[in-house]
Amino acid sequence: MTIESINATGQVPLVRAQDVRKSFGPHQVLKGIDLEVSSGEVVCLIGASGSGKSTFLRCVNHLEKIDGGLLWVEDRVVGYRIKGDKLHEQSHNEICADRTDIGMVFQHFNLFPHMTVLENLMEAPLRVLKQRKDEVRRRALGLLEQVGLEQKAHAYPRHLSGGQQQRVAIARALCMQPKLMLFDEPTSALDPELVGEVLRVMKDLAKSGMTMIVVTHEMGFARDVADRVVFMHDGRIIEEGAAETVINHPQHERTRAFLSAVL
Amino acid sequence: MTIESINATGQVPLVRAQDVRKSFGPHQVLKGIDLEVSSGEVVCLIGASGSGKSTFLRCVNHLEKIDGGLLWVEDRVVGYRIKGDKLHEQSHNEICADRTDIGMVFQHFNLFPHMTVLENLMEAPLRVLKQRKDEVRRRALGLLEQVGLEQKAHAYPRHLSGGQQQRVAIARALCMQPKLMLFDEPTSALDPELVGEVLRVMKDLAKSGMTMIVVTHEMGFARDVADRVVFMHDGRIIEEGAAETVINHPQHERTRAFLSAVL
Amino acid sequence: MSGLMNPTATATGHGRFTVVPARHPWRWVAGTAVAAVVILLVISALTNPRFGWDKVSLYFRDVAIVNGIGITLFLTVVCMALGVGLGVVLAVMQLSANPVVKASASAYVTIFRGTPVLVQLLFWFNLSALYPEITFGIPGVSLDANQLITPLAAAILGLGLNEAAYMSEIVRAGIQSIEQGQSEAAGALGMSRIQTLTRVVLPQAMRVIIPPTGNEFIGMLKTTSLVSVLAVPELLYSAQIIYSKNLQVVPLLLVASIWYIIITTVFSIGQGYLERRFSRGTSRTVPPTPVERLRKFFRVHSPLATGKGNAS
Amino acid sequence: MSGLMNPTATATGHGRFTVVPARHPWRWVAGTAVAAVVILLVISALTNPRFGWDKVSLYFRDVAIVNGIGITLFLTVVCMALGVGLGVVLAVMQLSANPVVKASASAYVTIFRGTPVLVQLLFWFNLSALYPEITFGIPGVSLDANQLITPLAAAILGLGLNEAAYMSEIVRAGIQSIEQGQSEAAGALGMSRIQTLTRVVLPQAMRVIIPPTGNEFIGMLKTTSLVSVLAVPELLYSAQIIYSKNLQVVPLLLVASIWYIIITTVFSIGQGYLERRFSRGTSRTVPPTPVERLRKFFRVHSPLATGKGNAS
Amino acid sequence: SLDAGKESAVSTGPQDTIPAAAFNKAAADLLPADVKARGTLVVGTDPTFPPYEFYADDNKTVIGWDADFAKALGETLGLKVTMTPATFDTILPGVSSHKYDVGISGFNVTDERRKNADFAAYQSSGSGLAVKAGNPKNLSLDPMKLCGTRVGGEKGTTQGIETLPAFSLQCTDAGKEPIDIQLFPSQNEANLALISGRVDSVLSGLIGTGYASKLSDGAFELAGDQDYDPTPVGIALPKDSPLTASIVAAVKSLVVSDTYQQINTRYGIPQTVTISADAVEAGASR
Ligand SMILES: Nc1ncnc2c1ncn2[C@@H]1O[C@H](COP(=O)(O)OP(=O)(O)OP(=O)(O)O)[C@@H](O)[C@H]1O
Ligand SMILES: Nc1ncnc2c1ncn2[C@@H]1O[C@H](COP(=O)(O)OP(=O)(O)OP(=O)(O)O)[C@@H](O)[C@H]1O
Ligand SMILES: [Mg+2]
Ligand SMILES: [Mg+2]
Repeated sequence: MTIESINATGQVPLVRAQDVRKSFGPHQVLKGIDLEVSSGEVVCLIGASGSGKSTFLRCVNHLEKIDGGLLWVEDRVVGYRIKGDKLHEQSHNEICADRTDIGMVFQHFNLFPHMTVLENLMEAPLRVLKQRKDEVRRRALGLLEQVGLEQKAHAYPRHLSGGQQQRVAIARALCMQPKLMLFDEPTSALDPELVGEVLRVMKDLAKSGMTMIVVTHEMGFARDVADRVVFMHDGRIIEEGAAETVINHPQHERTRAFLSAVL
Repeated sequence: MTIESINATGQVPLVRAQDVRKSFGPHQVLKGIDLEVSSGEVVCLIGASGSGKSTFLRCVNHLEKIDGGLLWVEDRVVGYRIKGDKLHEQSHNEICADRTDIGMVFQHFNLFPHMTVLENLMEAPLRVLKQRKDEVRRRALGLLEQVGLEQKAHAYPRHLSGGQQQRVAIARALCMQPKLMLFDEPTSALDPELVGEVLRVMKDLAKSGMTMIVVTHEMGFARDVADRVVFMHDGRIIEEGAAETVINHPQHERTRAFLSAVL
Repeated sequence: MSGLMNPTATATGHGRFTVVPARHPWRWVAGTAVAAVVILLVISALTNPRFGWDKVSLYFRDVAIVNGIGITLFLTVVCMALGVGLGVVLAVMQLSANPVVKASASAYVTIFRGTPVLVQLLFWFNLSALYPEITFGIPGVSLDANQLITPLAAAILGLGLNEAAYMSEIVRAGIQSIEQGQSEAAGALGMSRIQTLTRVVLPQAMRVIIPPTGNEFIGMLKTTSLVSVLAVPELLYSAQIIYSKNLQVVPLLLVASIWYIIITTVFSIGQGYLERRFSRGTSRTVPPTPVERLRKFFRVHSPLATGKGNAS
Repeated sequence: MSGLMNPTATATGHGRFTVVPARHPWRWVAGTAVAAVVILLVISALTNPRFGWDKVSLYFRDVAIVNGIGITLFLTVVCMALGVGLGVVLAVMQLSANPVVKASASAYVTIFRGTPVLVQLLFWFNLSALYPEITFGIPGVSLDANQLITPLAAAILGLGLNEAAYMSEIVRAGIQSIEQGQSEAAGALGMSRIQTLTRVVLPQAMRVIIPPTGNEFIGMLKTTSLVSVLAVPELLYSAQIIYSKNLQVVPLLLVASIWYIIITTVFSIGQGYLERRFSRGTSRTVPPTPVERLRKFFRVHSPLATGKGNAS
Repeated sequence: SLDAGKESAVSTGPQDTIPAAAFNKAAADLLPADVKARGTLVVGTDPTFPPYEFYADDNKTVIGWDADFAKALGETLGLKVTMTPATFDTILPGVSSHKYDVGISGFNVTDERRKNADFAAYQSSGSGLAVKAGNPKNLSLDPMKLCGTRVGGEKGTTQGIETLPAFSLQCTDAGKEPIDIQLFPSQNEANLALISGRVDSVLSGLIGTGYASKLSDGAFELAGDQDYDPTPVGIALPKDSPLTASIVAAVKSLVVSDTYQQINTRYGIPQTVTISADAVEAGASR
């Protein structure tokens, strides 16, 4: 398959990773990841700590620069402009522009503590996309209502519970109207009681047709929502398939060991 | 019952709370807690966020000063010296001396980041109890072996996983040879895979006969290890009893709602 | 158990017991001793004729002194503005990826932080002694350094460029104190490096930047007195000129000192409010005033009993 | 798909594609411009006879200059030691529960930070003009202020006590930067307040305290030149004394400046290692050198790609 | 000496070329008992004022006209003399607080100063105007010629605080531009400002200015040789001090001695500044 053929086919996968490799110094964290995520699909990435799940997610968003292989998001190669058979490294501005299509939610929320909830949501659409203020405001308030936090629009993040903060973080990412959402263990920093409210928001989002890659330990969520579950081990994908299959009938011994610890 | 009668009875409860009250400003967080914990008993404190579990635990250790009621640990009233029917507030040094009998493990470990694991363990026995260095060192190394971290004695906390850090925190508290151990959600900041190793250490500790009060959301642990489960709601104990009974057959509607959310 | 529970005990009672608050005799001994010493010193200063308090009140609003205050304030504000602005640029340059840019910023900081500000002031003021004509190497261009750099400009250049070197270190520490997650989140939202810096990192770094900057500001207030070598009469030098005439050294130094204390105090209060402003959203409740914040840490009875973060 | 995957591609290849690194033309233009300006300035300074480089080398190791360096270093070290020690005490006092103790510390900071250090130096030096005899109010005791306070003692008192006021603010900020959990954990282990402070809080606060203290130290190096009013000939004053005799102003100021830069640089390197020492255990890997740490933040291609904390 | 060539302009040969002054018993007898018993005279001086007083190459020993004169004064009174460095501003307060017994630092005797101290005059010298080499603006000590120009002075000198404001007043009275007076903390900054063209001229003590212009490598020079408005230069003493009588007596015998002349010769000081014995006390009580 060539670049041209990818552009030609109607059903282009939204994300396509080909032999993606990434090292930190001498330590190779991703040892060749091949993965395709179609538009509208929800993929759950599971695996033990240190298996490279976060690193892969960060590569998709170019928060890490890959050392080998190629990564497409839509018809763009992440981090490069293609001219003939040359890959020109993107400038910082181009990288930023590409990121606006991808929403990311972090384990520790990373809300901006000095801004109110509403300001958190409006910041990037106003400054990066340069959209009109009233329009952004309307959209932001709508999103807050969707995640059930319309009353907290003027609160500071510190005054919210962890679950509320994470819902704000999701709304903030959505306010950029991304085509793809990346979630990196969105519930693992939460008290067990608060996990449910965040998962509910994510479930709604999946139902609305958003393409999502979710790193998670919540097998219940994976079972209910994921179209596909991908199991990573030591920088490689060693099992993938329908959620039901992978979770209930894992083939690989590593997967089995992992699931028995987590479930 | 009077002070004298308490001292007279052979089987003194190790911890006894009587109508313990505590407010933060206008907000009354503990609204009259009555609880007895016998020597060797393991009590699990469960309840929704904000119900006052942490606050009660902190009162036992005099990290918070209670506003009303009385709290005994062994035959001492926490925070006071008794002379006749007068309660003399303790000096800071007396409070510190009393605390050496009580070990406390926090949700966020709170290891001293600038000291190695071994230094973390040895600091208080050397400086507070003024014990001999070689003796403390031998005990510390023994404890590290017990929690399975003898190789990490010279590592800094940051280089350990969360589970390892929490095990160090437990060993640090034990190195003071306390009579009572308080645990405040010791596993809730951990990745699910790491929870097991910490619970295992706590289980061993319970088996060895240590008196423990454990705030936790891990119902499996409560069921297996706790002699008694206490359910708190809004600053009051509204249900307590054998673990099996409270968890499987909760009487109170609040308990039932809580358990269905957590289990 | 009901024997213990006094039926009339209120919610804040302790059963049949009466509470005797802890006494802190040493604390009071120490406190009284310090207070006594302070009072004695104040009395001895007020009653000592050698302090010349009548002269102090005479010169307190002397026109030369008031003009000096104006110059001091003007120089302080302008030089701090220059120092902060350039300091931010230098801090960012020092954190830059470009080795040339980075080395230049480091060299700047080394040289300007390394040489006495007095020397720098003399350098700018007497630039024409070194370069009678500034040609920039371009034929036809020939500028007179003395016209280019007025005494006030020399003062601003000397103090401001020097301050920038110190401020850059402060700003750098501030930027580095903000956890990576913040700029990651901003980056993930597509914000550029400049936007990340100005909208996300710096506003948060202000909390760390403001207190040492307060020190710098107050230091600058006093450092302006060095511009006396440029014959610019700010507050202290004005006082010195007067006492060199009338030899009322002590009263005039007192006048200057009192003015400095007044300015410093006013500024410190402003700083407190600024700190409050930038601590917005960092604490769970309404940000406390500076005084409240201090009080929180080492409290009398429950030193460790503030409900920050970990207690939840 | 195999068409894309070049079979000979190495683990770091990108299939059939050749990677063209990003060019940063503006970065290089800016860099070259800065470098050009610096080189031009250096050349013009080196070739300008008015800088008197021959005189510079002549006086560089003049015995008076070297003695001056000794006094500068001695005063800086002693006064900083006094300032840091007293500053810690004042910081703790300001955080104390005792209102008298707290107010005294605040008053101290206000007065000593608020008045020019020059005035304080003159005050100590001329104490006998204000109090010819020091009696402490005790009959029979009568000390001569001039014998009690030598010029060097006045210098140390003046600079050290002033520095303490500034240091106390720095130490206070450092103490407050350590999260409550640490002192709670120490308290729960039965450690007293002093132990908590000295063993747990301060060692961690050092990371926040050292950088601004470095600024203070370097500032103090230069502030010692104020003791010239007490006729104590430190480095800068020694140079001034020499040029007041021979009018070689520029070369002698250059000599002093070069020495200050040397001392500052040596000290900065030491500070870097101290910072490394106290960052022990705060990062996941071996603590980086100061240079490495800077580099991390704003990296060329992946500005946000440092694996600190949140990535785990 | 590192700068032997230049300093030879004002010979500062070995100390012992100046013959010791004769002991004056009458004057010594007037000394207060405590000073006599102590055997030393503590002199406050600002050694940044060549040729009156400046540091030797060791930056410790105070040398210069005043140092030699103080030594001679000591010999006259049978006392050892300690020259204690200080800044000019702090000497008079130091004398009143008995930090120093006397101040010898080229003090012009002014009315304001005499409110705070007594003086024993030993010289009478006026002001000199230093201008850029060649005197391009053709300035001189005629106030009318200075109108509208920038004149530098030193903070605390009579020239800075009395002469220049008076000149400026004459200018404005005559309907001319006032003088732009710029006062620097010390002579060095004033001289530097002259070299760099920040000021057109510097007005200060004739002897110091003359000495500096000789050292300036031709960068500036004295405008003419006038000794403008000579005023007494004296030893500062605490007001109504028991020491005054003996110091005055000693200076009276010194100013007519050979030692006095030799010190003047050594520093190239013109004869015009010498005073008669009568003027010693006159300087004090004028
Ligand atoms: N120092 C404090 N100051 C003010 N309010 C506090 C403080 N500490 C706790 N609180 C409040 O007291 C209530 C009970 O807190 P506590 O931490 O005891 O609850 P918890 O049962 O441990 O809940 P969680 O599961 O969230 O830890 C909460 O509403 C909390 O906000
Ligand atoms: N910036 C970095 N520098 C060095 N090593 C890193 C960096 N980021 C990640 N690593 C290492 O790469 C490995 C994989 O990390 P990654 O965060 O991708 O794992 P993960 O699967 O997300 O695990 P977890 O469940 O703990 O989040 C780990 O060993 C980690 O220490
Ligand atoms: Mg991860
Ligand atoms: Mg809690």
